[in-house]
Amino acid sequence: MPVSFFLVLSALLFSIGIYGVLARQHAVLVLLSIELMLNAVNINLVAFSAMLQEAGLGGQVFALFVIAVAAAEVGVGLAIVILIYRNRQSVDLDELDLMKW
Amino acid sequence: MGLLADDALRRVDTAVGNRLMDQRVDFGHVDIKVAPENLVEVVTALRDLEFLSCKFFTFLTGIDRSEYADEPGGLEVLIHLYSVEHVFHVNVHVPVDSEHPVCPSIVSIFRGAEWQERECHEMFGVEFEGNSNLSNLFLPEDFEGHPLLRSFKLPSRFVKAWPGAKDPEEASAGGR
Amino acid sequence: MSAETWQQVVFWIFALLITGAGVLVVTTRNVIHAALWLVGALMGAAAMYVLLFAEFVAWVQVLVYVGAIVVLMLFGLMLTRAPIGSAEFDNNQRPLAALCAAAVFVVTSVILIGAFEGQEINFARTAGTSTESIGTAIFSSYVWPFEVVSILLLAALVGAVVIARRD
Amino acid sequence: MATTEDRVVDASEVAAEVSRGNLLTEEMVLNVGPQHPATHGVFRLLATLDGEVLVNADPVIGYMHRGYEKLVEARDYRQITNLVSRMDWLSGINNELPLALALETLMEIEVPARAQYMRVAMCEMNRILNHLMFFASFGAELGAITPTFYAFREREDIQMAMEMTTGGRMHFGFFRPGGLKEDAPKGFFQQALKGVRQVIERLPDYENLLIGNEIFKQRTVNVGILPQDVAYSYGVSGPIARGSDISFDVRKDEPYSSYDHFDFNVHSAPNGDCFDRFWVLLHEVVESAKIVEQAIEGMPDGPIMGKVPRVVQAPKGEVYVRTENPLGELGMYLVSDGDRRPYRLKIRTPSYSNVSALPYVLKNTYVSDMIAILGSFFFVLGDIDR
Amino acid sequence: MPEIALTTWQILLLKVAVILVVVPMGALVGGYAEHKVMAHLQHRLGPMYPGGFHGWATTLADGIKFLFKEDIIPAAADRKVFSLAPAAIMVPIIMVYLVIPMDRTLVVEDLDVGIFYLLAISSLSTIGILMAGWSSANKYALIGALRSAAQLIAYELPIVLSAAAVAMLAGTLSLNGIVEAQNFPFILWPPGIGLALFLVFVTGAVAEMTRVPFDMPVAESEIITGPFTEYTGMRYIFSHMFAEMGHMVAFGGIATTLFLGGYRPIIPWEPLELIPGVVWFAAKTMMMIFLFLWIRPTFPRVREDQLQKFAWKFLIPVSLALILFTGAWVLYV
Repeated sequence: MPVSFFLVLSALLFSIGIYGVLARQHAVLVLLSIELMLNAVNINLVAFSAMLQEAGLGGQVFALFVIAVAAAEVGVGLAIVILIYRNRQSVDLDELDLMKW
Repeated sequence: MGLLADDALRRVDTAVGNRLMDQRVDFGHVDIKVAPENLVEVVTALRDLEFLSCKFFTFLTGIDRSEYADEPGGLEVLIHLYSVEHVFHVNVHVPVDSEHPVCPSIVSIFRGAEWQERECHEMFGVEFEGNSNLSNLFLPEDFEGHPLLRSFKLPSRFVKAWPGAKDPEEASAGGR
Repeated sequence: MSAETWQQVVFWIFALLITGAGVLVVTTRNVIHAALWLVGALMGAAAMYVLLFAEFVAWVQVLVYVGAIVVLMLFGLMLTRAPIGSAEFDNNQRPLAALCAAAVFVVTSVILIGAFEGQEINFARTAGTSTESIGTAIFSSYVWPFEVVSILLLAALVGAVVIARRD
Repeated sequence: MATTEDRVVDASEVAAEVSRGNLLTEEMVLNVGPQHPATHGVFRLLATLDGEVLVNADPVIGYMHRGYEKLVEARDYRQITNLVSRMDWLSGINNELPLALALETLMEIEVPARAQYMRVAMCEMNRILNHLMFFASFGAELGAITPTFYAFREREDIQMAMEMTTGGRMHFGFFRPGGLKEDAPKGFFQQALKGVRQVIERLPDYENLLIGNEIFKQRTVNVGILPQDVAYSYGVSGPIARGSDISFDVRKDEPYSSYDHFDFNVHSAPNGDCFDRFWVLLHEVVESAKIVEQAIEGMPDGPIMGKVPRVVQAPKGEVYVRTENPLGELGMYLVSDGDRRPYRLKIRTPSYSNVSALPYVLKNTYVSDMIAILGSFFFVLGDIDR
Repeated sequence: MPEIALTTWQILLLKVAVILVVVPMGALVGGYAEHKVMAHLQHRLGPMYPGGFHGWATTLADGIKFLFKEDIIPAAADRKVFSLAPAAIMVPIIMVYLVIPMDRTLVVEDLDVGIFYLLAISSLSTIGILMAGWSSANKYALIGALRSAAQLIAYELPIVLSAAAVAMLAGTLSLNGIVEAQNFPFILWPPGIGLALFLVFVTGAVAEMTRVPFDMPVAESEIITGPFTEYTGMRYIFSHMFAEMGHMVAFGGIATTLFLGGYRPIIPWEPLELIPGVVWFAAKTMMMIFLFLWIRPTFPRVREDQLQKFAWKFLIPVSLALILFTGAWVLYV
């Protein structure tokens, strides 16, 4: 199976993520879009890992690392969102133009 | 066993005797009559004075004596206090105006009075000055009238006599 | 049908699932629905990993991503009671964003297809990678990144607690 | 594991923060009831929540208001006996006692000793029934289902004895001014003794089942504290007051119906939390069982009815009579103008006063504690609403 | 006996069919056992009439009753999510059964990463519960869903950690491998550590199943079965009753596999090997189910904060320490 199938799928998912990040106002929705992009990367990594089996399992290992980083990102991101919501009663990113509150 | 009622009455007399309209012993309980304006002072003394310490707030209610046989009276608020320490009872009768019944609230003295005053308000129409929340407790919000006043007749009494008042045969013969 | 064809069929099914769910994540008008569609996209990705013989990665994806991250997201959404319902969550730069995304997609696809033309994933060669070999890889060649990621996670944990604490 | 003390501080601190406006969190109003398993009837609690903390609790009652105080003004005394037993449906026979006592006081009737002893025995059996019921429901509210079934098994024998005598299981209608409706039937004493002895024998096990349980302690100790002075000012009585270190029991303080002939203890507990209330409740069961044993063993012979005129007609006068209902002080203020009907009958029910203290206790507690507190406040809806 | 040649696909289908029979049967038996075991623990009889012998058909009758109940979707509910939630709860539970080895060969798929698969899949039903709670548009349901999510996240960790320790002892993630590694069941050997791991696992499992004493998310007397308050009829059966029973049987099977030696005899003794593995497995699973059922009438329910504290401040540190001990055992013993 051509590897480019997976690569194009991954590129598509990544672009969807970009659209989401740019077009959404809700902070959590932006976080969700970032998750999509991270997943696109993962699909890429795993596909390359499958393609280059002789080169070891680096792709899969890095996919695992990406998942770990995503977990960290969501943890902190969500904490920030909750804090902002608590202080501003809003999670609208376009309204968050103050650098302090 | 606690104080004898006469002894209790003496104690009440020494404490607040000059504020009372009437005082006596009735079935072993101290009965005192207080004008509304003196109520808060008397009740506070009853609760706080060491030799009385009527700390237990039993109940607050109203009595409408307008149809009392032979000697009809007016509306009164009745507060019952009990001294757990000295084991005696005090009935505080507070006569209020029947047309515009107003009585000072004792919520600041006994927290439990809040609900009881609400109940008394909806049942007798007594206004308690100082109780900010006198909404209906038992009755629906749109209920009209004050059911425990003697002037409030149970409508069903007129429409249909209580079934037990007659023999069963008679009652069933009367239709529904 | 040959195994190859079956794999193709499976690929297309899940590719459609991932793309569809992904599109819905960024267009739906309900945040909870978006999070649930993300579950669909992530499960599709997990299926892709299984197809690519990365079973361990697939189940980690399910355990961590779906089981923990999305649950956390949903939890946070329901807890804050921020606007969830059908409000308008998009800003006014949708056409621009679409254009941008399309440009990225076209450019990357062209480059990728050009660069990896003719490269095949040979499923026949792959007998599946054992979990053991992944473990060996992590704790030998990649032990430094592993430690760094561990510290990152710890830092994130502490950071999240500090940020969300009420004081 | 953290102690329960720092948890209590925690909740009030959070609530204080909220009231200072430092935290902009949304408050949610939760309607507990009118139909909710923890309210044992149609009782509504408007709970304002901040997260899991109850900022404010507003009980809404009156769904079962039947206007007894008005109804009795239009009924004669023999009808009222059956009416009042429906107030607190878990302790019907206890409700009939103050009415009988009030009439006996006004009419100056002497009640024969056998009737008095029978009254005590039946009231205490009814108290056991009532307390076991709350033992069952409190367990069930905390998620322990087994006490329910054990309690009902114990109730059954006593319930049978009551049924043998009165013919009813809930609404007995058995006490008359001046005495009783009937004498005890054959086998009643054996059945009653069997029931109470079983209770005495098995109660330690049940105590271990709940009171000895670590989780139960965590759920109840230091939860829902009702301080002594607050209990006084709300007029809280019965096991709840005794749980708040008020050693106040009408049976001891002003013995009626020959309660002074019996040897029993009044238990009270110092802390005023859910655990103490429950502890008092359970220990009262044993005391009541002992009273029943004493009453039945020392049952005098003789008539069961005093000299009562054919028409029950109270002379003019006012009297306040109170008895120790299972849930607290049940009092009746009877104003008579010499008619066959009461001129005014104020019924002071224990649950009403007890429940009025709920908003105080519920303030700044956790939602789950709310259930424990509601369960430990042992109220019967009919008794609140009358 | 003529040789029957089956293709891989046919065998797979057959196994799936077996699973599809086993899961509902397990749930039914679990439901019936819950009726009777609890009844007898509480000095009562339990259902006695339907079906004749000790009311065996009660559970069936119950199911049929629910089948005929009206399917109500609240007006304010999110219809799609509301109707999908029972499936989202049920499917992971059924999928768990795919890897539990009931005998050496009686397993649908002996995955290389069996334990991992189990843990990953069983965490999925949380999403279903959140969906149910949120879409019901009911405050009680939402509170229940939130409690449930918080609880499942907290108690997943002890389960994962104790399962990881088992994997360390066995040296494999495959469930068949784990069973084969247990000449003595892990609960007995390594002494102490195995038992402690087992207790941690069972505690976590009871919490995951949201049963007493960890049934805060569905507490009847507080939030009235929480996320499932608004469900009726078959949806209720699938989202709550069936799921609970299915979960219980599944966790019984998992605990059997991980700690009690699965389909192997309790001690490696020749005569015991004659008894078929399925029998061993079933007997041990029944024992586990009985244990789960026994816990329920014994305890009151803990409070939400106590529950979280118990997980984070006690269970997780303990299981981390146990991992350490297990590592030491594997390395040095």
